[in-house]
Amino acid sequence: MRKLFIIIILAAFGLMLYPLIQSFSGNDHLSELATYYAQKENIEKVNSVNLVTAIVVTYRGLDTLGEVTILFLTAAIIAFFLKGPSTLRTLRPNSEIFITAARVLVPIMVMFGVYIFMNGHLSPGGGFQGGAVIASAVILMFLAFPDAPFQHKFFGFMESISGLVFVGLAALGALIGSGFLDNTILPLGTFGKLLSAGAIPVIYSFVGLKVGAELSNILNEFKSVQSDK
Amino acid sequence: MISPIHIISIGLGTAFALGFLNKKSNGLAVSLMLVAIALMAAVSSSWFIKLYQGAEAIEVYTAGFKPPYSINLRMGLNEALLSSLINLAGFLGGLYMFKNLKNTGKHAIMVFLVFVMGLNVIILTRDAFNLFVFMEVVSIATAGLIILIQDGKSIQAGFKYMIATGIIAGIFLLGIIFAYYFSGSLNIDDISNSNLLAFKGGSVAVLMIIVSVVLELKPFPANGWALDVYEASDPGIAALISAASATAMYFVLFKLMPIADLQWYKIISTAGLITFVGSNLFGLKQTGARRLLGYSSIGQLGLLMTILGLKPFLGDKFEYIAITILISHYLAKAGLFWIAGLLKKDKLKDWALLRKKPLFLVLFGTFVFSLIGFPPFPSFFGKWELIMSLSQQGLYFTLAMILTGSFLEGIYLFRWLGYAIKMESNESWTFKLEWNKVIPPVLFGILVYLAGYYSSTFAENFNGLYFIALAFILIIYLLDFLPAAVKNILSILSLALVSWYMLPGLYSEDMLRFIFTLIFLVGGILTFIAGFAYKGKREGFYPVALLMYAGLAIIIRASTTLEFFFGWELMTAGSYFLIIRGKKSMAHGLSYMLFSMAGAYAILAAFGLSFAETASIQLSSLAAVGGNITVIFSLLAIGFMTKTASLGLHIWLPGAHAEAESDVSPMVSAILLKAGVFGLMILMIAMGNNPEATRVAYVLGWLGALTALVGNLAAAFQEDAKRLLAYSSISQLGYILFALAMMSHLGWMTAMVYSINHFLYKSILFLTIGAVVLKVGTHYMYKMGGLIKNMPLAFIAVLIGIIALAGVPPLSGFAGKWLFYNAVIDKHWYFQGVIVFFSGIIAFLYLFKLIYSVFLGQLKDNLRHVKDISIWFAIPIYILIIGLMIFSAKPDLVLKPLGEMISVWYPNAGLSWEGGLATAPYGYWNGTGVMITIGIMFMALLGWLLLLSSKAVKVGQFNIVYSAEAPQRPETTHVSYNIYAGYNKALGWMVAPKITEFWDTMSDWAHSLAEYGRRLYSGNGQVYTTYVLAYIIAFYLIMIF
Amino acid sequence: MEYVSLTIGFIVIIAGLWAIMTNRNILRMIIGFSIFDTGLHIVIVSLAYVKGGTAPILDSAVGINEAIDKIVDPVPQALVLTAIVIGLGVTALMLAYAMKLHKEKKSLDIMSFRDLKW
Amino acid sequence: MDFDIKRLGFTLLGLLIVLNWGLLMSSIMRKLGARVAKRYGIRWFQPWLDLVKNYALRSQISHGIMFYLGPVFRIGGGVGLFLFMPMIIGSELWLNYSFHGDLVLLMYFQFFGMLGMALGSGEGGHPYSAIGISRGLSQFTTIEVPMTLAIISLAIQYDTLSLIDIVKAQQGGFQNWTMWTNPVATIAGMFSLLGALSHSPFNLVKAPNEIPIGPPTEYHSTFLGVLQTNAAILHVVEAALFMNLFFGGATNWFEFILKTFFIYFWSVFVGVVFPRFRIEQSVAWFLKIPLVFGVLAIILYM
Amino acid sequence: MSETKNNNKFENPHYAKREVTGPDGKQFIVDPIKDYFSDERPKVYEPNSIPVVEKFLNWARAESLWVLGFGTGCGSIEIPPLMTPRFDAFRFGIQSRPTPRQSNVFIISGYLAVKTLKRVIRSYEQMPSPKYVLALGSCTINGGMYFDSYNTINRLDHYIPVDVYVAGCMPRPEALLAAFNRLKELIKEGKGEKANEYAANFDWYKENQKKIIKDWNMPDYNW
Repeated sequence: MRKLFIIIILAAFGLMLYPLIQSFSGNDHLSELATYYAQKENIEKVNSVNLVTAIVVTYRGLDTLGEVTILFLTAAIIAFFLKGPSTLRTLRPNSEIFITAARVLVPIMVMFGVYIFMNGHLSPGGGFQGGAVIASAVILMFLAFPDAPFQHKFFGFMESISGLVFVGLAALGALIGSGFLDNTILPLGTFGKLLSAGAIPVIYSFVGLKVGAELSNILNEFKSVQSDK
Repeated sequence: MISPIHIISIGLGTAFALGFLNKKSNGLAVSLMLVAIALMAAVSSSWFIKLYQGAEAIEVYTAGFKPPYSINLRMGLNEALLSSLINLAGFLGGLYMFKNLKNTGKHAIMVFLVFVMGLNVIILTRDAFNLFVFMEVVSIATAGLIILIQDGKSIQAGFKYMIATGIIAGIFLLGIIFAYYFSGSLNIDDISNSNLLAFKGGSVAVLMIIVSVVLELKPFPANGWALDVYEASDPGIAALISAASATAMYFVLFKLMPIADLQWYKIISTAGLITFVGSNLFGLKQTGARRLLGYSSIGQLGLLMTILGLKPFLGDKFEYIAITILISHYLAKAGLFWIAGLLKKDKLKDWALLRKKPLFLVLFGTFVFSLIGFPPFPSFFGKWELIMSLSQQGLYFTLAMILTGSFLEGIYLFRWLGYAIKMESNESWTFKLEWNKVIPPVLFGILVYLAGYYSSTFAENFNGLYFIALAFILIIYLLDFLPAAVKNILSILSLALVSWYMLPGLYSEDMLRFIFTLIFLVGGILTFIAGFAYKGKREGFYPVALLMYAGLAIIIRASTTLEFFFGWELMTAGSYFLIIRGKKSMAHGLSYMLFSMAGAYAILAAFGLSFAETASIQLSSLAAVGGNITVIFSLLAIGFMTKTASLGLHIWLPGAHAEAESDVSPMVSAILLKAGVFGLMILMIAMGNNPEATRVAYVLGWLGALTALVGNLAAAFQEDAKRLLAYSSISQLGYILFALAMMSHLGWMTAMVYSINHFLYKSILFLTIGAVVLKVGTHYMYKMGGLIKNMPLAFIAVLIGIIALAGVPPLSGFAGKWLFYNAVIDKHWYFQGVIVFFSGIIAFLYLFKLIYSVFLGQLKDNLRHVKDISIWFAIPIYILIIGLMIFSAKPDLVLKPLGEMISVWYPNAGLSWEGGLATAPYGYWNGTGVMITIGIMFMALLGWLLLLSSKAVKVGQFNIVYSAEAPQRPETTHVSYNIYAGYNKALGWMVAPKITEFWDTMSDWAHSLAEYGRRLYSGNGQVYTTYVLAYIIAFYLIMIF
Repeated sequence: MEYVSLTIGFIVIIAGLWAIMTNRNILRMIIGFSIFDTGLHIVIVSLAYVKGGTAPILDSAVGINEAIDKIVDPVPQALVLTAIVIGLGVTALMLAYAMKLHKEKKSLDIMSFRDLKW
Repeated sequence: MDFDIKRLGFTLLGLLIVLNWGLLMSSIMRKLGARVAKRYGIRWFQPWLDLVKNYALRSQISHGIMFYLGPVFRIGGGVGLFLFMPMIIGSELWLNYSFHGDLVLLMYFQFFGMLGMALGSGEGGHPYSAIGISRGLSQFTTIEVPMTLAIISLAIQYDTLSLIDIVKAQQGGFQNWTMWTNPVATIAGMFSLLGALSHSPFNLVKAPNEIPIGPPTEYHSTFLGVLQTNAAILHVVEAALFMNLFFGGATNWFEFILKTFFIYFWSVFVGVVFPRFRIEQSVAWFLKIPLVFGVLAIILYM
Repeated sequence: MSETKNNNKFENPHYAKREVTGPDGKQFIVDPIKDYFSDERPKVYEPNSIPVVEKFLNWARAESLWVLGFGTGCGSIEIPPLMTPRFDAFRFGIQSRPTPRQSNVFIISGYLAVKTLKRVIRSYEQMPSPKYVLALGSCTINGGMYFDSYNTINRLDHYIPVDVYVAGCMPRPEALLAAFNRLKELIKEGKGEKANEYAANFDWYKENQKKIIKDWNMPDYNW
């Protein structure tokens, strides 16, 4: 009975979505907004090769700030939410192959993550992606070395400092630039080079660090709900 | 000026920086958070001040690009106001939860800070996607704050909240992205400019955006999750969610509404109405404070939603209405949640504990009254404007539903207030007060008064002087620690001062108002004199009594319907508190309040309708009403008749008057009821002799007659002396209603004479009986008896009172009867007249019972040594008796000016005077002559009897012939209980409590409806998601049809 | 092509909702949410597609001057990035909730958590 | 008000006549009753003897001030009613003090004595008194309803509430009496009279065999004398009221005596024939048949 | 009185002293006999000082004898016929009254049990003065056939003063009428002053009364 009701509701929901498909006609050209972003003179104002990054960090930088905040919030909430005595569990010892592979892979993954966020304005990727890769390195660590100590303070510090730098740079834009999150507070550099696009790579790097730290923290909190001892 | 964008930098920067702190410095962390929020508040409020002084709204562009290319924030007057409010709530909320946050640690502090910051951005941002992001920020922060107390219930509530808002957010995102697709921009202004509604897909996108914001406002019935959140989260958090989040979300809806069209406004207003009525209905069955507050919050949001939906109809009034009601809700709800947190008791009935901290009881009352829209709170003025505008637009259904919803809300809130004031509480447990938890509610309590005053300055033709009276009452309240006598003197002086200012002017200008002022204020002074009999502090009595008198004075002074209504509501509030002071008057106070509220709403609606027709709120403009005259006058009559307790609307009165304190009973009976009479007179003057109005008056006439009959019959069967007098009041007011409804010179004359007389003798009787009750400690007449020997003063007072009341010549009551006959025959209302006459004779039954059972018959064992009534009661009683005697001996002193006054409206068929001899169209009467004749005769006969039997032996109470036996006990010899059994057998069916049963049934139905309805909220989070989705579908269906 | 992806996006959304509303197991509900989010993301990306367009990254394939004609809409791509992260955050928090709820009643059935009602 | 010694003199004389006529009338009525029972009955002067004896009794007790005042109120009611009642039409002086008030005053002044008596006997503290009073008041409420209807009907008919004017309008032959011009109202009024004089079947108030003897149980000697005096006056005055209302009033004392006798006789006549009603029965009865006549009286003249 | 009789088994508990609490919380003693009854003693009332007036009043008293309708014994069956057409006592100004307050004549109709005596005394004392007693039948004179009964009295005039005795067992109504006539004569002669006699010899009567009535339980004089 309930399921029938749900089916009816979902069917109605589907019907509701139908006009959206009906009115959808595909795009032959960019929208007005995108056209603006893709215009040469405007690209040069930001000087970022990756237009998505330009949008994410500059044009819609406030969204990104919110996004970072959400991760930050999640980490904070989980931190105090999952606090408390951990329950015991027993683990099989990890296989030698796994441990060895992790030893090899973790530094590479971290480096790869750093690469991704540092080149966010040049190639696909950016702070979030890089941060996620770093966090996957951390999770690999957790799996391979369950007993290894987690550097709480370090990650917390990283998180805070990168957040502060982000906000600081953003506020700096409002103070000395033409607006909050203005990337022109740093020299725009040469189009297509690593040190270009003004503050974008800096901001994105710190976003990457922050995301990496936050995700690691979250993972750690989940992990520490159970312990081996 | 600091750019508003720095609200974000301050908030986030501090939040991020808090991560540096270690565990030990949690206190520092909270302080930092408070500093940050204070800074945010400083920024927003400085903008508010600047903008209020007339500066232009500013736009903040991020990244240095103009919108829509980048995200822009707007700081306008509204934004500045709302973000200031949010920051204020955030600051005080943070302060309130200081310890809580400190114990949970820096992470919680961060979350709290980000929550406040996120709300600010929600207010400021003009970008749809940014809005989405920060709504998510806020909703995640909320999910985090809910579990701050970490008990099972809050975790469940949080999870339900997450899944519901998860789906809502998804739909919102879908709407935004399609809006972007169709309009090519994410800026809200651009989206509203591109005509999305022109095609189906666009409409669906708009639907998705609007409906998800609506869902964030917790519309009925897709709001089960929200209720759980209110119930389970920490009260401090619930306060923020209710005050700050709701404010922000409301503004979001306001911001987004331009993308929709008129049809959407209508849908929103309907959704709001359903929410308002539905959730207030379900609130009826709640027993837990916080869940109740949840229902109330949701109801208020529904009301706000309705107002938003009515924006196209309200025109430029919209902002005033919305802001006043929003602010009332904001202050009151936050305050209530905070108090709930202080008390730590969730059961409504446990709130009696609050009595131990009178300050909080006052705050609680303040918040409740401000929620319901009583003066002087902002929502009063908001609701007033709302009703005026609605009726101007002809939106009668909406008007009716809004009043219904408010009424339902009133039921549970006042019941709750009643519990707090009166419920038995035998717990020794008291609650601790910490300064940080006291400041926020106190501050909000003060703010709500200030906001009320400020709102009033916007109201047209509203005399701000009235607030001086309120300020004086406040001072009296602050002096509550003084002994009662001092406060009594102050109160008397204040009334005397007001009388001194009001009376002389009125005497020459307006006799009608003069007389009522005399009754209200001089009566007030006299009843206050009786207050000297009370020892101790009498906490809380004087402010509320003065509040009632202030209301009465304002009613007299009022020249506009707004002022009148203002005074009316003040009086209602004051008298409510007076009534509920009685020992067992919790239920009676509630029913009084409910009838009064319903009556007030009827009056409000009528004023609205009249305003719609005449476009004027002058009281005199009522006379110009033409079209809806029957409806308007009926509504007004019903409204006023709730105060005069006419048949059907009377059930509150007996209990309320009977259980009230001894000097309160005359206040509420002899004085307060006259307010209804005054209202009726204003109404009738306005009605004139319009044929439509005459029809209403005809019905009123019958109603008055039946009220008189039933009231008197019921009084005859009472065993409780004060209840008897209360029923007597009902019937006396029935006479007055009848006489007024005659709408003729003599009829009005009768009504005025009755009003004056009723004031005199009912004051005398209630004061005396009250004083006697104080002495003998029971209300029940059969437990008294034979008190004449102990209380001669009281006996004489009652004797004179009942002779006057019965209308036996030569006392003044006869004046009313005589006029009444002439008026009835003149008006040709014979049958009604006979009913009234019949009831007049029935009065003898209860009057005899009153005086006999109390003062005559057998004196009881335990009352052998009682003393006469307190001198402080005797003074006003005998002053009144002197007044009564003067009126009796020289009725022309009063009747002549009355006749002149009434000639203004009804010039014909008055009395003609020849010395003391009055000649009416049918009869003649010389009050003075009768008095003298009877006086001489009586003295002669008394002398004769004295001559014959002066040597009679005084005997004891058992020296009676008792069939050759002697009585054994006074209790078994005193015939009093159910003394009119035979009469009851014959006519008792007329007073079977059918009307009470009727209202009880109504109440049962409402509660059963609420009981069954609220099962909708099954507690299953999954089901709630179904509701959410179904709600969206319902919107869609409404949209396409 | 874009129709297909849009429709698939919608279907995934509905599938996600179905999962949320019919599975009483909380973990399955959370998975439902992920599916629902994924559907949203697919829809967003489908809307960004411009016929014959390529990624909005200016490199040798797409010059700075011809960007307007050759790239797909970068805005939804930026938005979807944000949406994904938000989804991640919500999912993480929900999982934390799930753990706590399980700890409380040793059950993951949503029907066991009905202490608050009416 | 100017003091008028002549008027006072005539009024007192009138009072004396009324008192003696009242006593005589009661003895005649009792004698008639006795003759119906085939007894010789009391001597015609017995009421005077009883009165003198009661005044002459030596010992009195008093239950208190109100007990004392009760009879004063009671007789005040009777005498007052007399004072405000025009006795003999045609003579200015026999109109007593009726220029002070009209019919309404008379109707309400009836309560004066009742109330006083109720209070007085109430203070006596005797349960029977209270029971009697409760019955009396109960019955009285409904007795007055047909009476009021009749009076209103008359007021409509004669367009006045002044008793003098009503009587004057009936002058000029007995065909002008209200009895003929408004028979329905007369019937209603006469039903009401039955109750007002509280003879059987409406004598449950005193109910000698049940609650001996109702309100005056505790009254004796002088007090009882006063009450008896009042009863004599009151019966005549009540009858005079009905005479004035329905039977053309009186232009001289002979007419007065004749008419009041027959009016009083009506209630005695009914009383001899019918047994006693219980209180709820009498209350209900007055709200049935007399009420219908009263309503009819108004409808006919509306 | 009641203080000494506290242990009396005839004590009426309702007249025992009791402690009650007033509405103001104070406790006090209520002594019903003292508090609820007048303790005044009867008075001797002087006749009117003007003989003519007194004569006139006596005539009125004699011609208006109101009888208390209280049947104390079997003889009361003879009283109702008095009012029937056959005897028609109304002729003589005799009528029956239900309350002692309004009666002048007390007919003690036959044997008097001690229990009834108490009621008789009370009723007699409640009658206003001047009052008269007719004692009916031989039982009131010497106890009659109950002369040795344990609970009837033998001589009525030890307890209340008697104006006229009517002998016989039982006397017929005619005898009663004759007694009334005799009483009238006595009154007219100014000899109907037995009430004053009772007041004057009050102590003696009380002593007699209390000697025989064990459960006295009432004030000395019942006003």
